[in-house]
Amino acid sequence: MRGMTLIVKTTAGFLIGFVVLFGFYVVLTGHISPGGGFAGGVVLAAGLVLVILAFGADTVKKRLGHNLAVVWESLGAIGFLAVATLGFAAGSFFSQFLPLNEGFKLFTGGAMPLSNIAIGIKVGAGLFGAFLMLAVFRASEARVRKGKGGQR
Amino acid sequence: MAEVMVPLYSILAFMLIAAIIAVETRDLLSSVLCLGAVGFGLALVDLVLKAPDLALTQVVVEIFAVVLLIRMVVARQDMTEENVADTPHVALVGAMLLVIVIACFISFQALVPFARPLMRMGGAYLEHGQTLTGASNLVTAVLLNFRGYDTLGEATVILAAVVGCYALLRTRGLKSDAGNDADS
Amino acid sequence: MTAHGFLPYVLCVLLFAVGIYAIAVKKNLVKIIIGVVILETSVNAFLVLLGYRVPESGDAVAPIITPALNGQAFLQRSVDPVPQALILTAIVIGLSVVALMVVMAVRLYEKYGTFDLTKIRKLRG
Amino acid sequence: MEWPVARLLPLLVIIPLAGAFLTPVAALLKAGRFCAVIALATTAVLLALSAATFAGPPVAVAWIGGWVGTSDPGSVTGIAMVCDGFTRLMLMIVSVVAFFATLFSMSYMRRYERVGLYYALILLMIAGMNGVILSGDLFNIYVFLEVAAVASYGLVGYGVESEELEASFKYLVLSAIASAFILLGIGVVYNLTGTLNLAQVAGAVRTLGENNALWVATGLFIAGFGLKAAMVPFHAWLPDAHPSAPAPVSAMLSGVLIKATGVYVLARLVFNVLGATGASGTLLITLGMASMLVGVLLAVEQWDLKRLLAYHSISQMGYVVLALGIGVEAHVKGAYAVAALAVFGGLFHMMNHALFKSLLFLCSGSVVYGTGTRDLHKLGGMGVKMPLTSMCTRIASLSISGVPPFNGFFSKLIITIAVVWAGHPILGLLTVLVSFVTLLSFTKVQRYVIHGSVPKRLSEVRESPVLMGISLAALAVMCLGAGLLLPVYKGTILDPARDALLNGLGYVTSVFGG
Repeated sequence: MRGMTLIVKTTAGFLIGFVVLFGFYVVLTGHISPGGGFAGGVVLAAGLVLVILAFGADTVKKRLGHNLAVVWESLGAIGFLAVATLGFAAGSFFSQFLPLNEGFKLFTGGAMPLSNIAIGIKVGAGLFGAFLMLAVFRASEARVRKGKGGQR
Repeated sequence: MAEVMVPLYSILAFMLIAAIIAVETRDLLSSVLCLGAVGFGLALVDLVLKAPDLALTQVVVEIFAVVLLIRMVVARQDMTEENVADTPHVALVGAMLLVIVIACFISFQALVPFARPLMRMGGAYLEHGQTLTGASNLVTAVLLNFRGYDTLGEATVILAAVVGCYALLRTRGLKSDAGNDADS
Repeated sequence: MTAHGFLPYVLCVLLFAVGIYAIAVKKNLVKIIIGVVILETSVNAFLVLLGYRVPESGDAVAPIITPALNGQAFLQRSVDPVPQALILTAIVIGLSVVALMVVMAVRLYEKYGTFDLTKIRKLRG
Repeated sequence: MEWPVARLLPLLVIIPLAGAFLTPVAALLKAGRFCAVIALATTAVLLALSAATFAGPPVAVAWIGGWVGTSDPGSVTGIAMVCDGFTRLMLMIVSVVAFFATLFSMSYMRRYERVGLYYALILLMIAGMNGVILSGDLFNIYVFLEVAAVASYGLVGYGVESEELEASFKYLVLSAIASAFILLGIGVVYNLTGTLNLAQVAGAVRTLGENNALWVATGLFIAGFGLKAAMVPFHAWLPDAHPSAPAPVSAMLSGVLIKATGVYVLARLVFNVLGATGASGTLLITLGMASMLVGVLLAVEQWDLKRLLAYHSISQMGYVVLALGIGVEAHVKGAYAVAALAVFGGLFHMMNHALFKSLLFLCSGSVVYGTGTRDLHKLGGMGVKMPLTSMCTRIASLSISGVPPFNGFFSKLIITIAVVWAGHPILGLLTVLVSFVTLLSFTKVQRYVIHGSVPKRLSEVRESPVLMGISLAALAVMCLGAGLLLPVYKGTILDPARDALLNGLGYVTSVFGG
């Protein structure tokens, strides 16, 4: 799939910044307002999916490579597990090891913002990677179908 | 009580109708779009029932799922479904479902009534949540602190699904020449 | 007890039944995926109903403490946060399952060129 | 000095998770061998850890996040990890089968593309099962159930041929229905008791008494976990899914997954959480008997080796559920000696089934590895060509058919005695009959695989590599040992498991103490 028209590409390029910004906002403020790592991660993934839809899967894969998505996904998972395991070292699994800082500010909630960031990265990279793989697979399938019986 | 019941019943009825249309329409694309309507109905229910976190997540997840399904349906040859199950099979399934629904109708009267939850576990989280965790969004406090272990499991489910997707999207399962195991 | 106490629950069970019906009767991969999504939606709706409450005085509020509303007043009006946390988990699990199903359906389409189960199923049942 | 077992419990989940998170990265660095080593090391550590849990107090509880709950559900309660006798038995079963299946995979999986993903999924499945077994929280059980299930969907379709994808899709759909049932049941229980902690639920159920909605919850759980355990009206997916997976995965699925995510949770909920009732006992007996009969009758006509084994899994799990159902019934009636014997027989048979069924699936994998086919018509004479595999197949076949010196005989004997003692002589006769038909069916396997003349196209077949041989031999020895050494290990492994189940709603005091 080669992507859509110039109008779509321009609009998508304009929108993607806002979508990603909103994703980060949702991830970072998860502990004081609605949202959190999951919602924010899915927003991030949706923004990247917009890029795939507008510019075509092959282009995106060439520029980014889906291996990058797996690495980020695993890093996010390891990060979250690390936050949990640091708690394990500090007392019991998942116990808090950072000061709580009463109040409604960004830096409250102990290790919760850290967990949120790790989850956001993980979910965003994971869903983006899965969608990219699917889109690339679809593209290669279409090529095979067009060149009937073409050996791969 | 009444002011929440009217929108709640109408949204639930809307979801039900949208679901039936999604199941019964023969055109697959319309069917997927109706499914999106069901999901957005759930987001509205979340808003009415004071669950903004859920509404936000539900909307973005629904968008993602519908985009995924549209991508899957569009540009593949058969857009409409042709075959349906035979009548006795449908009748059997219908009868079983009727039994389930009637059983639930009778026994759900023994549930703790709607809008009067016990809130034993939840009440304790509400009362001590902010002092114990420092988060003012108590859903996040439950999700990442009191029940953070569940969230670890959930993150693991996504990882498992993504790894599963990668595994299933390999072009070949077995190596073409089984004798050669140079780069495994 | 009035009918309002359990009718919303029964509506969710009806939605559940529609999902099961789609899975059991329809012979198309896309319809089966749709059935599974409806099933998940209905269970999530059931869970979110469990957490809502109408307080003795005033309106219900979301379980987010704000400087304007905290302490006892908040405690008496907030809805239950636990089912909401459960549904957040369940939604994401549902999304992963749907993604996996879509991948399988796409693979099956590539093998057979159709979503129609009667043409796909070599296996019985 | 008291061994701090409670501190160790989270490690049983953390370690496989860490391994699973690392393997995709290792796979990207083109280090497939390294993935296998990570997986093997992880399972070895898990084996050691689950052995270490036996050194602790009878019931060890770890509260995650340090939110220690009390028997009052209105206190701030975190998620608990509970390790009692039943948990230890299951942990041991899972760890043993997982270790040998992984060892077997190191040779077997070499011919597959991109094995790094395979090991990641295997580790995720193990983490999911350990999570389910250790969990003391209803929703947490659901989450880890999904971890194990989602990982197994990818594994069943790992060969990405059309047949495997179909089986995987069918398995996924039915499993998703099961999960929906379970989640609905969890919702009902949360509504009725206001808590999710199993022990607190048990305490609340005690005060709740008769309640229609609780019946619906029990029904939903039996349907959901019955689907996961492939009990008979819900068995349609198993004979497709289990044979389609690569052999070590089939061994894991049949050997431990249907037990850890199906029968274990069902037994835990029925006995310890929702309370044993006469109706749930009758339901379990009916399900168990139907699975036993239908499974074995369908197995007789199979000519696909792995499919035949899969149908026998349904039948053998029928024995376990039947025994547990008899246990529930006798427990409600107050016949505690009968209940103890029946539950003991059920748990013993569950352990034995894990050993011999994983051995059988690994043997079939070894046969497929050597010959490339699993059609009984096309096989023959493996007794000459693959002596070790044939020997192990023989031992496992005799075990599953209940022939005396092997473990299957003792557990089936105990179950039959318990069934007759509980006043069901006809059911007792049926268990013996089903065992006889199983023997017939496995005589067919021996006749067509081990004996007979070697077909011409299989004349080049050689014995499988040494790593596969080691895991086969070790499991075969354990099959023999589990039967003969029963009096030696009974007191440490099986008796505490039985007592934990029969404790009933006393679960709440054993978790919170006092």
